[in-house]
Amino acid sequence: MALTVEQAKTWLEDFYTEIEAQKQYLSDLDTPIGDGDHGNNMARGMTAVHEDISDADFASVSDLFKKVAMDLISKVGGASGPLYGTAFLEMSKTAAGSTELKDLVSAALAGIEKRGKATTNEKTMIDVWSPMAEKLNSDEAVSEADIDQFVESTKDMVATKGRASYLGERSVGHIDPGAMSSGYLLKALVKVGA
Amino acid sequence: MALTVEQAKTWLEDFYTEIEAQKQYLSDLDTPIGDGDHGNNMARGMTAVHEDISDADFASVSDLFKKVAMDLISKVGGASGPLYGTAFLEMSKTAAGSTELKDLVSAALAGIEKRGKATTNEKTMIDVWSPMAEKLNSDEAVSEADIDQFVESTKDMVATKGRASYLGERSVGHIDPGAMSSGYLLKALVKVGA
Amino acid sequence: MRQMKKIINDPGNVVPEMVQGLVRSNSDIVELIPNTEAVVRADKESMKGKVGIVSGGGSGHEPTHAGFVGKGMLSAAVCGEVFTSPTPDQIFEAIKASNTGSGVFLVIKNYSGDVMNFEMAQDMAEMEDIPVKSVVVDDDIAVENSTYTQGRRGVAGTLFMHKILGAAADLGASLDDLEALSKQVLPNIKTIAVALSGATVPEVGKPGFTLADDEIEYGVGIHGEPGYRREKLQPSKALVEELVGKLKAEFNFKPGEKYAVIVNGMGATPLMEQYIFMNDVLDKLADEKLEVVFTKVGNLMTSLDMAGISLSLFKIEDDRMVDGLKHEVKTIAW
Amino acid sequence: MRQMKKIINDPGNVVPEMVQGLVRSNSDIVELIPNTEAVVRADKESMKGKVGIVSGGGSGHEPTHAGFVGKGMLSAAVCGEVFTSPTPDQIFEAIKASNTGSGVFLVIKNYSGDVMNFEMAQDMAEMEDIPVKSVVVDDDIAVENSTYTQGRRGVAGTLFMHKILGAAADLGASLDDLEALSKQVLPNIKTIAVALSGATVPEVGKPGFTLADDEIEYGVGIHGEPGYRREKLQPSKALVEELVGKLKAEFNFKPGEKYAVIVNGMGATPLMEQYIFMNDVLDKLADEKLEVVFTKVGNLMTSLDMAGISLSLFKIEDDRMVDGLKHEVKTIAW
Ligand SMILES: Nc1ncnc2c1ncn2[C@@H]1O[C@H](COP(=O)(O)OP(=O)(O)O)[C@@H](O)[C@H]1O
Ligand SMILES: Nc1ncnc2c1ncn2[C@@H]1O[C@H](COP(=O)(O)OP(=O)(O)O)[C@@H](O)[C@H]1O
Ligand SMILES: [Mg+2]
Ligand SMILES: [Mg+2]
Ligand SMILES: [Mg+2]
Ligand SMILES: [Mg+2]
Repeated sequence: MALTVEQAKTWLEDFYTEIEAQKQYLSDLDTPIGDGDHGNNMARGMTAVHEDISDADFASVSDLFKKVAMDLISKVGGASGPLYGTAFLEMSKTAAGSTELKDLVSAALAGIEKRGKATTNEKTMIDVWSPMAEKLNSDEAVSEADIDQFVESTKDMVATKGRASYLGERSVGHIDPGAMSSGYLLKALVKVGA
Repeated sequence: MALTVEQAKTWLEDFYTEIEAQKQYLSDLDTPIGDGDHGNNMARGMTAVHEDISDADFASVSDLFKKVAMDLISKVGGASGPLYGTAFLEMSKTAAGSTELKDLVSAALAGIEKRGKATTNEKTMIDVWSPMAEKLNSDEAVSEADIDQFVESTKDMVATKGRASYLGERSVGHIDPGAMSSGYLLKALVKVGA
Repeated sequence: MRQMKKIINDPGNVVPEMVQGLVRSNSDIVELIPNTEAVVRADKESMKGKVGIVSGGGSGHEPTHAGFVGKGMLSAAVCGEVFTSPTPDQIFEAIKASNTGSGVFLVIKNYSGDVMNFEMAQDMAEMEDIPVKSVVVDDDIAVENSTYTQGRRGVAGTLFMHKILGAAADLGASLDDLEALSKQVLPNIKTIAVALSGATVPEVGKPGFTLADDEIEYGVGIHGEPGYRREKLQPSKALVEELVGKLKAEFNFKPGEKYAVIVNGMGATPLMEQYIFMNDVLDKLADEKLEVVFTKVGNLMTSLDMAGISLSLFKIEDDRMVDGLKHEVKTIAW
Repeated sequence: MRQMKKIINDPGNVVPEMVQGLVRSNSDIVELIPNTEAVVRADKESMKGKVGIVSGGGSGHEPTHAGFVGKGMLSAAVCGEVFTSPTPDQIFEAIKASNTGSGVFLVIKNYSGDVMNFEMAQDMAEMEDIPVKSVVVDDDIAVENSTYTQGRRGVAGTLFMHKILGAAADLGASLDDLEALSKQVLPNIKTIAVALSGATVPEVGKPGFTLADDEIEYGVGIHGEPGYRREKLQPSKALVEELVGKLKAEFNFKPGEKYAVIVNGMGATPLMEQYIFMNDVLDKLADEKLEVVFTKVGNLMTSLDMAGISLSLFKIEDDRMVDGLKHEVKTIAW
């Protein structure tokens, strides 16, 4: 389960395609409990990633991820920019040693938690990354259905981080948009079959 | 046909009552070809007049008119304030010598023409005051119907003075609001039967 | 019908409450003239020995005019009822409060009401031996100019007149100097507007005109006076094309000429849009090979809650005008 | 659905066009930092030897933040996408442009995006040995404060922080002084808003929320974050009663205390209404026997085309704060 440069590129291109397709849906998810821009934010970032990686060669997965991190950090802004940016930055560091999925996802998770000063059950993307890391670390297979379920689990949570936290109890009943986009990212990763 | 203080008071109180009743209509007339405030402007002025004259005694028609002029000048503003104010100021001066209707109306007309730098057929209140003065000066009786017809005559005119002039040809088809309020004033005067 | 949605108390009392709020929150700059809705500079020292500059008009154009009272600009401003010229007695009080012995210059916008009320005040002042001169500003090119009409309206370009005369008075210009200067400025200021929505006068309670959701109107006045054409909403660049086109025809632009520019928000149009519009204006004037020597963007002469924008140009034929525009002032809003 | 009615060109390009318009029409005060949407003071002399003050955030709040760049206030401001925090690389450029050797202080509004992006920029600056400290402003009392949430939002009260820190930096305060000062100011600024309509983000094309023609919402944030209660439109005095009541509960007003007051228009609310509201606020604070030592009224931290108003109070425990508020500045919008 170690990722090659080719696989990593496929992963990111698939994610780009999915974001383009789901842009409106992600912003719609962000409307009742956020500020309605998550789809636009992610699309802005992944368009830059796509432009920078599709015709470029990368010596290593680490180099590729570094480029992705920089694009996301400098193009997305908002909350998701630093979070996804940090995730890829941490994955880039780890990939210099290992491209095992469990190592990469664990590094990303740690970065997101530190950057967001957040933990599980706060109705954020962490509620997707964390169970994902857990399953991989206990060497369990992760299906797309599993990931869908992680995403879905945020629906009943009360937000205590990010914009949705301003709503308190009123945030219940809505899927977290960052959890949804993280779901797309991790499902695309699973599909690559590394 | 000389006006007494009592008659003059009755005249102004009747006019006040009519303005209160027609306030909305006057502002409505001022909407398509002006700025929709003529009723409010006149009501503000005549309320002040009413408050100042109803319980007060005046030694002469001239004194009464001077008070009315001051109230209109200081309360109405806009175009109609200086015009009606000047009309009453001129009538006050004339009334020191004569309270003959024809002398009063002629004095008012001259004041309005001078203040407004306007003449007949410009779609203003002058198109009511001028034929009124003309009839009185040729010692003809003036009926309310005559005055209605003076007012009505402004409908087909192209405005060349006041706000309505900004509309040019598009001002045709609307009665001039200042002509309408002048019509009320002069009909109330005719009714007093001086 | 849409209900009026305004932060007010009594629609009949908006002007005194507004003036109170303005004076109470800017007592270092302006003070109320007793028993009026007119304000005068708090800094009396700044008026000593100088000609006073007085302006005013109907309310609803805030920060105009009271926002431009202060050292280097207006001496006093008179706030009439909403969209209604102030009365001569109030203007007269403002004249008296501004006269420190050198006389007073009146800046009047060309509306029949304003002209008549200011003229009556001028008569009153002259009866008390206060020398008064005046200029009537008519910068709005939307209306055909013709000797057969009231003439053109005074709108946001009037601020150029306030600024230039205020600076000159501050530097000691005499009443005659100011009159001569005003005549030099007058033909060189021109304005044209576009509205996206109508304004609602509080006492009326409904908009003076309405536009469809996708409709705009060119040439509207600051009291909602009708403009010259309605059409579908256009991008900023297309609005600029239209409005600069009108100004070009009036000024007869020649390469190398210098202009000062004011982009003015009508009340409900955010600053973001005003800056985008200004960006397009500057591109367009550069295309015309004109030199822009002064710029100002903001809600300066508004029309209550109207959405829209006006563009004013001032052709600079004498570089001292630029000094006047840049002369330091202490006002609420310049 | 109502079509978006804005004076723009491409909804995806509003920020760069706005920043261009702003910089081009105020080149004496600000300049663009190359390859960014951030602006820095044109007057470099005024920054020499002083700690730089950098702020920023999503766009759509104009004149915040770029309008407060200039001698005596901010050194630089970073303009993010509409309602979206700017990115660390841009913030880092602003930090570099503001650093003249004494370090840089960051004023951040408390949104998770802003906090994270500014923190990353701070990391980048520290890697290049630029000393950076920061404060996170959270003045909006509409949201319950709790350790279990993101905490309160940063809104118009942030301007008090900008002004106080800007003045202190101008007078030569060190980075540590500024940090201590910011901690003194922070607990004493509180804000609460009321909305009459929602704001429309250009790229979204429809309002973030809608209110009925006769409905208002208390406690709304500057990005249209939902407030705490909707009710029928009230007169200004009743709005003041509600909002001052909320602030009173937070500050625990005591007679004789001193306060600075900002009344802020949200973008589409005319100045006339803001002054009427301020008039009522001053009456209410006088009833509470509080002393008002500073006032400011205007569109200062807007929310695009939202209609509404916010009220910010700053409790003055040290008279030197008043000096800071009154310290002279040269900015576009203060
Ligand atoms: N402190 C945080 N920790 C982890 N995730 C967060 C945090 N704050 C926000 N998020 C995630 O970011 C998402 C919102 O991203 P986005 O809409 O792009 O940014 P913004 O909230 O600035 O508009 C949320 O749905 C949530 O998953
Ligand atoms: N120059 C003028 N000469 C004579 N009458 C005029 C002149 N200008 C305006 N009027 C009259 O004033 C009326 C408008 O009054 P009003 O609506 O109260 O003032 P404003 O136009 O300032 O709002 C017009 O209907 C017209 O009869
Ligand atoms: Mg968002
Ligand atoms: Mg009228
Ligand atoms: Mg009027
Ligand atoms: Mg956002």
